Amino acid sequence: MAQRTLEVSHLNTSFFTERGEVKAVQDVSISVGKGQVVGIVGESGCGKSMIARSVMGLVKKPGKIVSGSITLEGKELTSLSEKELCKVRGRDVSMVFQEPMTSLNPTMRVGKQVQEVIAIHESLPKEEARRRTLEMLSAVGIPEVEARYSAYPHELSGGLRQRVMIAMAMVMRPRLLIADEPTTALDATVETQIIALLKQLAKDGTSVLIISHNLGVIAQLADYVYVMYAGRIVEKGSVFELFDNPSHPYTHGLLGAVSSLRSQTKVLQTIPGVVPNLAHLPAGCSFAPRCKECMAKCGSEQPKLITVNSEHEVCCHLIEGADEL
Amino acid sequence: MDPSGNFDVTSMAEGELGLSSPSVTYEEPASVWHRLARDHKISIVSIVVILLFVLGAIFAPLLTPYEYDAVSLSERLMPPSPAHLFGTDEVGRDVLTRMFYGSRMSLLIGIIPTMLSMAIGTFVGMIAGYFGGKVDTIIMRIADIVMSFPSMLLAMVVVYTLGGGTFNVFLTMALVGWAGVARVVRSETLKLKESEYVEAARIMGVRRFRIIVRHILPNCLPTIIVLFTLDIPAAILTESSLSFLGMGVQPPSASWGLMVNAGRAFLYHAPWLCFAPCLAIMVIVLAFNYLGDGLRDVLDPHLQSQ
Amino acid sequence: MKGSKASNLLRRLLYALIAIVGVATLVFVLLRMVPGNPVATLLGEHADKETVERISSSLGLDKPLPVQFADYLLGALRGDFGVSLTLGKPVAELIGPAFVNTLWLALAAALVSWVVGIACGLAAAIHKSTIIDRLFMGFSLLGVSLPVFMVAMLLQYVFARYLHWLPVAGVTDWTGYILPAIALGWGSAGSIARLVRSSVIEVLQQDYIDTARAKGRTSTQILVLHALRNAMLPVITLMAMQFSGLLSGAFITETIFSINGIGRLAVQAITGRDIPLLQATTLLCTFVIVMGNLVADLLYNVCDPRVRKEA
Amino acid sequence: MLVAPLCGLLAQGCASQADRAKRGSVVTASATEMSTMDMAHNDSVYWAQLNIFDRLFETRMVDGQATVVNSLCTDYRRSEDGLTYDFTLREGVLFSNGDPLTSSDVCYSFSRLLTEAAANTEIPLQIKGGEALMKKEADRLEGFRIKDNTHFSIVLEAPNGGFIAELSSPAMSIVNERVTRTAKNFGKEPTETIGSGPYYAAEWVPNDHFTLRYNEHYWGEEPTVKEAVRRIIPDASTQDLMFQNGEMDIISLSEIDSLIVQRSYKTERASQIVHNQQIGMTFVALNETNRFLKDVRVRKAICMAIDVNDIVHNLMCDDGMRQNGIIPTGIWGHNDKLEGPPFDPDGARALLAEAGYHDGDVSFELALSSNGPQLLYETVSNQLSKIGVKANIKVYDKAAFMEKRLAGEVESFIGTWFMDYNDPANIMAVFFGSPERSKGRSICYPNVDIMQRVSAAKHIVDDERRKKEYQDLERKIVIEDRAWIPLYEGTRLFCTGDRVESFTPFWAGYEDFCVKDVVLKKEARA
Repeated sequence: MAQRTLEVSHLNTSFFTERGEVKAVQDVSISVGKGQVVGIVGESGCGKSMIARSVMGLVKKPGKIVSGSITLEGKELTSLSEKELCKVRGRDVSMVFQEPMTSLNPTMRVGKQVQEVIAIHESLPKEEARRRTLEMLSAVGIPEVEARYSAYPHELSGGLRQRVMIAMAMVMRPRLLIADEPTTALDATVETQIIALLKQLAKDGTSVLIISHNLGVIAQLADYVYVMYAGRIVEKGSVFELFDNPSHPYTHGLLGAVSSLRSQTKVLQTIPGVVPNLAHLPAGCSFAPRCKECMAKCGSEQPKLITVNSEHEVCCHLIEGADEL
Repeated sequence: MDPSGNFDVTSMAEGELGLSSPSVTYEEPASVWHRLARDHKISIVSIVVILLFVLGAIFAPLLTPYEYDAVSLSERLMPPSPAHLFGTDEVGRDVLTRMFYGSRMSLLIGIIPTMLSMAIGTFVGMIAGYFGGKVDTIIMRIADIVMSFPSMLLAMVVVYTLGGGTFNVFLTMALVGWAGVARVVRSETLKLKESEYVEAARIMGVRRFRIIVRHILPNCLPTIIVLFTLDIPAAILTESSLSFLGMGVQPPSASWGLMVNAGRAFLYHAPWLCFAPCLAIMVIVLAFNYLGDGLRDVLDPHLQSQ
Repeated sequence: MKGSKASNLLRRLLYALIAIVGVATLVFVLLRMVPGNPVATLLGEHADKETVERISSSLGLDKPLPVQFADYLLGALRGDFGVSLTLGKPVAELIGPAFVNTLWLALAAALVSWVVGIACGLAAAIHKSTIIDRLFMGFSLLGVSLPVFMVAMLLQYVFARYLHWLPVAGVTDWTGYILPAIALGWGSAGSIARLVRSSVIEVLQQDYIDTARAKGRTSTQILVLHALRNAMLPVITLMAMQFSGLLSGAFITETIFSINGIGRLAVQAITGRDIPLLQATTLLCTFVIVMGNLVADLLYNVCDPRVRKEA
Repeated sequence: MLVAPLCGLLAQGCASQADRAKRGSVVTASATEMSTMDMAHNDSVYWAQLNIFDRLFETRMVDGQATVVNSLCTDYRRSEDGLTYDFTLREGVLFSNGDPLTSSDVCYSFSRLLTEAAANTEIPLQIKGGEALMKKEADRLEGFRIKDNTHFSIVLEAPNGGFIAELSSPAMSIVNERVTRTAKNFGKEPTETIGSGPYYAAEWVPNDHFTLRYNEHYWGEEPTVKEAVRRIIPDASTQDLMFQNGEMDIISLSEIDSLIVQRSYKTERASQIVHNQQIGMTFVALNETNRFLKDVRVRKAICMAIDVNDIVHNLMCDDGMRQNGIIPTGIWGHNDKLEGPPFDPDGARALLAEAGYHDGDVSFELALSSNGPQLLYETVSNQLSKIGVKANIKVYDKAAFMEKRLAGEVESFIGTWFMDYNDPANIMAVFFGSPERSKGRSICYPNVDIMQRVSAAKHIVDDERRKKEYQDLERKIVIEDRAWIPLYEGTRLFCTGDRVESFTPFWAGYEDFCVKDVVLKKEARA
């Protein structure tokens, strides 16, 4: 296999609170190839964003990467010092956040905020940096860049702001772009535009890790999908395989919760119950309490990842059981 | 600086541990007390301290064998001893005894004028916010006038107009304090007025008075409670400053501010006179401030920085 | 846009004017409600009733109240506040130098409170929930909990009485401003520290701080380049308002340290029932506060682009 | 915390405060600023009058007895009928601006008090034609006759045995006629306020400090102090600290608690303490229009319930002297044979019972002016409570208190009267000279006959007869009518700093003193 852009293996990230350890990410392995778009999907609070933060080295204070490795083009990131990480962030790997409204500094002109990235990683003359900034801004489809350059964030629409965020992330041409719910806060038409822009970036050779709770977005963008539940990967597979042949009851549920044009049923299915408290996970499968097909074994034993086919793996006793039969 | 009214009312929201995605949601919403006990242990300590002071004030006569006004010239300025734990003052009265009695006055001064100004401020603020228009303009201009008058100076002028004495000090401090409350309550009311449920109540024909009392007031309560807790120490400090300038409570009533004022002439030669009341002021003000901070975090009212 | 901005400014100015005139009226009415003729105090033990009445009428204190009020307002417009009853000089001559003294004191105190307040607040915010945070915040809460006179007396005893480093009271050279500035600045340092801390902590939780980290900024750079400016917005407002507070609220500090400033003049005017002087000092203090609020508003507008454009 | 190192630096930079004192200069402080240097408009702060101006006579303390001595006047003669006085002025006296002193300056100074018609009109009003001048019916003082530059005579309306003593009152200071006539701001502008005293006003920053400098033209002996700065420090404890810190050379200890003075000053600086009897009387005034206080038995009971010895011994640490009459010790005419009632609470209770009052029946207001002696009030109120008399302390603002007192409406108060000149009239006539005066002091003494006699006593020219009459009246008022409850005469303590060799306070024990009576140590002189 050619060298992967991002290789996360057996990552464990936890929060250490007064009331004990909260395992936000458990034994997660992810791999993103060059130019590949990989999606992570799951309900909010399942630990998706923590993976992104772990990769960026941006896990906040009581949180910590406990074990596992993260390599970017073969370079181990978890062992880097904060200073070395700073050099990686923004240059080799960058990130687009969910909220374009609040992710830009309100008291700084947007052009400056983009240009800042260049200033951090390269010593370019100001004029040159400005020129590149303007180029990048128009590359992400912002009209009248000269005027926009000196605008403040609050003067821009949500879509434009997200474009600015993307420009900021892409201005150093990083190997990997992480997009954490990049379209959640946007309305549908803008969402389509942003998705198109991300697709274009991937086509141009940037690897993209996209995180969303929105299966629609994932289906449009991703080549390969990981499904996460309560800090674990419960199912993974290529986008077609997964959507056509979901094996995990949770993935079933997720798909059922999406109204699809293809769907024949009129009634939307929902997953009963809520994401469990990560501080007090059940002993067995964490989805067991909500699972319609729960068995005795599920409550006591943690299922292992089982290969369904070359493009599809799942983590469920049901599948195991099928094998045994 | 002028100690009164300078407590920044900025939200000290700390954000729960910064857990952005693995949120610890879907728990039973804990009661205010539970959350105080959990996240602000010092608030609980503060409550205990305040209660102790209140008990001391109520049961003052039982706690000490001395009269608070028993002059004994032969026992002037005696240093602390087993008979007089905090020594005696400049006319031979037991300092500890006067501390107990003084806490009555100081606590009353903290609470009564603050309650008055809260009541006036809330009423006026809700009226201004709810009715808007000319009523609002007039009320807020009056509040402006009161607020542009340096509070200490206004208090001094009013005390001098009305004359010293406990009742007048109460009145003065209420007159000085209402404007700030009115402003906050007004802006809160403005926000609530636009909310869906008030809109709904209005459409259903609920009378305005009822809307104010049943819908707006309860939602202003967290804000009012926090303001109240933070205004009490401010009032105690204002009284002590007034007393320091000789314009507060008048003798032979005892208040901590008055005791400090009398004792400051002896700070160097008989420090026990100042020490006890100063400590008391400091402790009670700290306790109320900590409690206020805790309540603010827990109740999370919408207080702006101004 | 420009028109609305100008009219907004005009409206604020009008409100400020209303507040000033309102205070002037309030003071006038309050002072006329007081029993007792100020002249009696002035003339002291030896004066009899007739003398008191004769002097009162020569000072115009027996004119009808509306006439006195008109005289006072017209005089104030011309900068003529009458003659001080207790100090015997035209009030304007007394207030000028006093205001200069107060201004110096306020500047020194502001310096103390800004430096100490911002430093403590920042340190506490950066080391949030550590012992440093608790220490500094306890310290600043003490700042807002200690009556100013306690701090002042403590400073006098330690630095003047025991160590003999600084004069106890009075200003003969700049060293005379050090202790009063600390005493006066202490309280507002506390509230500034608290606001800086909460503001910085809040800003550090904002998404754009994550963005900046994702760009590769180091923590220090983020603090200086992104967090501070945003965190200082509410602080600047507070500082502007507190400065006007320092300028008009140094009653106790000026009295204890015997600084001939506006605050002490006001206290003396009240105790001496010096109506002309009291009217002038209250008017001046009010003016300062109103202007302080105005400046705070304007500063906020200048510093925050969001407000700047909306106005 | 940031401050400590800064101060450390400072400490190296500046030496001890005492070492910075200027040679030949003394610094003193007071809580009260003068409103003016003009004697026609001020009578509470005498700092300017005592140092910038001279009078025809001065009162000095000689062997504990106030004595009138010559000053600008070197000789005088009184006519047989006691109406006409002939004066001779000292030769060669110059004002601080170099103008010579003449009889005309004296005439102008006295007339001016009347034409200004504000404070201190009482003494010149006795001069013939004084009333007319004050009412502007005449344009000159008829009774003042100038003979030549150094000789003049004064004719009184009625004889007054204490007239010469009265002329030594600070109010009767002599001003420079030429400068004062044309002055726009006499009394307020230092350059326009010219006297012949040992000092002239060099600088006045109201509310901050007032500087006196030596007058090179002064006729008397040259003092060692060439400059005196009087700073305004409102707070007594601040003054205490400043003195201890070497920032002041002379401090009046009267505002500092006597026990503190005893424990610190009297033990640590015993040799630097200067005692000075305050020639004045502290008394309790009871308003006889009050329904309880009009009964002489109640007044006597009150008198017996106040333990003056306890107050003098414990509250004042013996810096005072019990008084039993009206005319204080040290004043001509003082009667040391008067005896007060003994301290006898039981007897007082019995008296009250006899008057038909029981515990708590008698209740009145004890009015305290906002700057009054609070401890004394609390003590007296507490002592009275022990015989079941409720004297409720009510604090009034100074002006409100004054107005109420002048209207005769204060129920009771404790006051202190300081003497301006050495004659019983200065206290007897003030309180008991007429029904109006007595009412103005809120005593409301009803005995008109006695008051007429007090008023007339002043005109008895024969000193012995006058003294006897005053003492007679004093006995009637104090012992028989109990209309005046004497407490004590205080002692004012000053403490002098290390630079002062000796210091003599003003005879009457004012806080203000004559700077020329301060002698600096050799090393501190200019």
